[in-house]
Amino acid sequence: MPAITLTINNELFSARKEQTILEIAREHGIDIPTLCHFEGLEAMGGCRLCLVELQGSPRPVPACITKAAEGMVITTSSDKLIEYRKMLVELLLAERTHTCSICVQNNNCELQTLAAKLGIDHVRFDYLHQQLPMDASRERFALDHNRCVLCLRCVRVCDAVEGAHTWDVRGRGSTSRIVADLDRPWGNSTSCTDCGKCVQLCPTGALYKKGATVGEMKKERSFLNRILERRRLAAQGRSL
Amino acid sequence: MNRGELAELAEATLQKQQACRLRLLVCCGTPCVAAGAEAVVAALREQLTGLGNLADLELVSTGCQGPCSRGPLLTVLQPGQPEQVWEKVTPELACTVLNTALQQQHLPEQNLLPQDWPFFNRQTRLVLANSGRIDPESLEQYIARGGYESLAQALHEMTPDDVCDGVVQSGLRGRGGGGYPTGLKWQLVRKSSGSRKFVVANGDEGDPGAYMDRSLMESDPHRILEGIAIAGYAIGADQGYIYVRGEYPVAAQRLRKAIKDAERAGLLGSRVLDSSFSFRIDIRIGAGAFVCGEETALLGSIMGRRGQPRIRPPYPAEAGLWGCPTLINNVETFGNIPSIFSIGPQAFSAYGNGKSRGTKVFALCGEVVNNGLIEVPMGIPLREIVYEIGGGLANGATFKAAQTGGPSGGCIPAEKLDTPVDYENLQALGSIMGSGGLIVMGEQSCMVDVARFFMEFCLDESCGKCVPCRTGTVEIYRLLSRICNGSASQRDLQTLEQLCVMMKDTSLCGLGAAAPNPVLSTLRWFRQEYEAHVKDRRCPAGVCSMNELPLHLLGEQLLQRISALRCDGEEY
Amino acid sequence: MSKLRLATAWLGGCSGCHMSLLDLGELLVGLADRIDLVYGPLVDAKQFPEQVDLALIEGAVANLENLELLQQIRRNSRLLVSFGDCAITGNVTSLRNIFKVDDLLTGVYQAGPGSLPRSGEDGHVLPELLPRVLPLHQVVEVDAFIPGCPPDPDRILAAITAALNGEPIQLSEEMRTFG
Amino acid sequence: MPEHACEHIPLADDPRLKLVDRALKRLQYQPDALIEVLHTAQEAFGYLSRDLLAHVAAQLKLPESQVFGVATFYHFFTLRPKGEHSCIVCTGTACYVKGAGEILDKLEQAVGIKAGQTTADGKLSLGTARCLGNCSLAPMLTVDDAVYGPETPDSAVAKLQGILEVPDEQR
Repeated sequence: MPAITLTINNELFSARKEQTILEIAREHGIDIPTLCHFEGLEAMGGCRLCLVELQGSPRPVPACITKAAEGMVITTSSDKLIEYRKMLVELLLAERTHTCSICVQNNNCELQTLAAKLGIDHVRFDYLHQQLPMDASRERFALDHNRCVLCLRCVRVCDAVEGAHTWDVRGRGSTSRIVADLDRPWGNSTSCTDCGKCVQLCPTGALYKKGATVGEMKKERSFLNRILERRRLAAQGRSL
Repeated sequence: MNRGELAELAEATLQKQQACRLRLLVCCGTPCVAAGAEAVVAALREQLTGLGNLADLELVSTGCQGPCSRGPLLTVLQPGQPEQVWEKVTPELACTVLNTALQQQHLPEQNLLPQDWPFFNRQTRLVLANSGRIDPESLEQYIARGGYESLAQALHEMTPDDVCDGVVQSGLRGRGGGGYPTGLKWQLVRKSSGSRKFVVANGDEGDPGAYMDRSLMESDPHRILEGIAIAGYAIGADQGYIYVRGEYPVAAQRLRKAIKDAERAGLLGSRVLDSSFSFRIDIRIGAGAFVCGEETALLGSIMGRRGQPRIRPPYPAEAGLWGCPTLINNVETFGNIPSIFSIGPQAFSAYGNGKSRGTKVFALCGEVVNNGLIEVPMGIPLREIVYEIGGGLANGATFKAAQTGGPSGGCIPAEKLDTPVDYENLQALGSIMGSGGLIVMGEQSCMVDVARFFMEFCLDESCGKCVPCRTGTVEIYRLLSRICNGSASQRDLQTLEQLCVMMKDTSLCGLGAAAPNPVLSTLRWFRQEYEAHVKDRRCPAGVCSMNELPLHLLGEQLLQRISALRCDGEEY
Repeated sequence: MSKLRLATAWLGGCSGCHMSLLDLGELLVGLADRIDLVYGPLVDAKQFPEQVDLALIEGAVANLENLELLQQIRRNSRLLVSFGDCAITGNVTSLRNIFKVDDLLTGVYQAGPGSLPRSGEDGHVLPELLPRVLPLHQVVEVDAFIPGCPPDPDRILAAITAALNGEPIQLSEEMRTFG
Repeated sequence: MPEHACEHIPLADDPRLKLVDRALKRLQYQPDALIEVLHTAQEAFGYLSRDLLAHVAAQLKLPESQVFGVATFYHFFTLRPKGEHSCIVCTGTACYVKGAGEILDKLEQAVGIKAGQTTADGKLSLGTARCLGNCSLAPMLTVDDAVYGPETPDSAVAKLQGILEVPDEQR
């Protein structure tokens, strides 16, 4: 694997050519916030939280999907980036009704953690308070659209890992919503295998296991480690 | 058909036309049809049938002739005489014109447009050379005007590299709005390796207030096919697609017929013009998504998926349709190609200004006297377009702003009317060239309201993939609505600006990144209007209702009401 | 040294934040030497006093009464702090925002089970509801935020201590999670 | 109109399904041809019912959710039956600047439905478009396939009343 050298935050690093900026940064303990990204799933670049400044680029670039190249000069944190990231998470908090205090995933939620980490103690935008339904028709799991951030981890893992492609997105823009099959109740889905991968990868309390009450849902992802790691390496042309 | 036969057909058709003592061209573009052009054509046809359908009298239903607000239009061509155009033609007037012309009498002057009318005189028509001059459904008439000669020239006299070089020399840049040098793009795709390559013509014209592409596809479909075929030869593709906006069924139908006719004549399909080059073109119909104007979204849509952009690189030039190198240009860009080779790249690049070469088609609309489709050399001052070609503002209104680039563009204020209209200068003003919509607004338009209008459009058209565009458009729209209804605070204005800047920098695709432009440009040039809404709760243009109170005033009002109640001795 | 004049207020919320304040327990005794509690549900004061140093406001702005009180608090207080998630985000209080006010009142007081509330002749049984429940910072300038539902006592202590020491109230990462 | 008459027939027996099946065959059951198949299906049936979408998904061997995602992404496709007649008010920039909003308000008032809705008797669907590319006619609208402009609120209402009063057989 050809090696390259690049500069991140004024420090020189060497890396493999097929690696993304995010992978290299994380390998060296440099923190870049992410939300839609999940190691081993195809990168989407939707949440924009991993934007970093790349010298010579007029706009910041997403670290999750941008492949490293020789001589790149990257800054992973600046006043501007921090402000942008804050605004992006504030937008997400305002978009749906993430009432943390009554969420099964309270204190175990990636969105909640990100907000605190980025220094958000209030949201300066209007809360949209959309009237969105919950779908508790599946025997073991439930979906609460009010807590969905449209990261599409569920869509991607269901398609690429489980092979069921139960989930997709209906509508577009601010009316986008996760749907099962032909927008039927999840309980009536014929393609869903009940594997639970979507539930475990969901960063918030949008997908959860029934029976959990406030703060009780903890996502268990270790059973996916091996397959996702294999996929991550395959994307770089390597194997376990 | 081989090259010789092509030249023969051109010559024969031309001779037939020149032998006509009278040619009547009735504009059958959509606006003229809405104004009654079909009745005009029927009346003329009836008269001609009555005369026994003489071979030296020709009636042609053409595509758009240009001054769309004055339809139906009738152009009369007589040998040795200057061409004459009548506006707002009724069947009666058309028949009078026909009869007086036949009797070689003085033609009626009623509704006759002046010979030196600036709307026509100030234009330079390369792309629109045939629009309004030929029957769009007639292959012969296109060929008679030199059609497919550029393709023949490319196939028989030039190597693919020559063709790419020619486009580079012409200085042509993408007419869809981006302005990327077309020749460079062609060379990139030519150099990319792939088992197959594709050409895609983007006819998904979605900007509100723009109809250049529709008009071109409807008025001169073969020109686009020829441009695409030349591109196919240059980059080494054997398949092209035209992605036509779903709202344009006539354009799709004309293109379909043109493809069929061209294939039958050996101008498309296998062994084009007896060369070794084979090329097919298929139509794909859009299904109503503005974002599909973005190239990666468009490719997704052609492949039957949700039209959502993906992150570039890889650019379509390396990995486009089905992972193969793909050239994507706007249909107007392809419309320029035959002209480049018929007049030569040097002559083409003689038009224009700075880094913007050639001409640009605009849909001139709004509060101008002459609405319509125009083609002007790049670099023409905006003032000339508005006041000379457009004839100034209608109803004696005062010019306030010109909007270019649709929801991705901005508003140009009166003090910048002398700006040359080209890519760089418009960008410097915070607007963009865009695909060519040019909407003139008078003082009765509120700039905040206009910004809100465009934001509502973007909110509706956002694909939803990235957070800043999906949610940012909603929040910006709410802030603008608050400003328009009188309940905004100074802090809202500040938040609006921060949000716009963030969205511009962080959105995934060009649509999201450009969506704040109408807000940012009006904030830049018309800030006092925003301030008037927020500080004085007043809409200077008198458009916004301003019927809500900001919370701090609501509170004041409430306190007054409560103290009044208490004075009355009531308990709250 | 003069004592810090502390006021608390309870707008559209459940009083849980005030309970959490009481959960400071014996620490309150220590604070009492440095603080005068001049207004709030925990003291008997009818009018919101002048010259308050620190106002901890629980709950969202849900009705005109909340709005009036909040504006008075803002005028009379040096530091105004959004105290708890309802004050900061609207939280549970704002879940009614998906309904129109009229539908909500009809649904709760007329269509639902139980007896109708006593309808006051003067029409002032309920303070007039705002069309939407709002977080405090959308109504007045807010100086600091103490997230949490309710905020843990140590968050409250950290905020009060900062104010006592004349430092800006800025909670650390682990102290500013919502929920 | 056939689409109302045939509603009780199971999809498999519906003669219009042949048109869709023919398109599927012509396009060689390529999953990439989904949008073209949906265009044909909507043309044949007037709208895309769940059963129809399920049929298309099965034939193209595509996940149902993907087909649903595509069908709802594009504004051209509709999942509900449309009215016999349709009136589309253009709300593009030129039309907006010249008063399309007032025309729409007046029409909504006159017909008693909002844009995007169909009258209870299924006679008329009222809609808006983001620019129909006839900006020189601004403000303009279409009734079925006819283009009208420039319009005023009153002239627009007159156009609809004219259409709605004439029984279908006489048109």
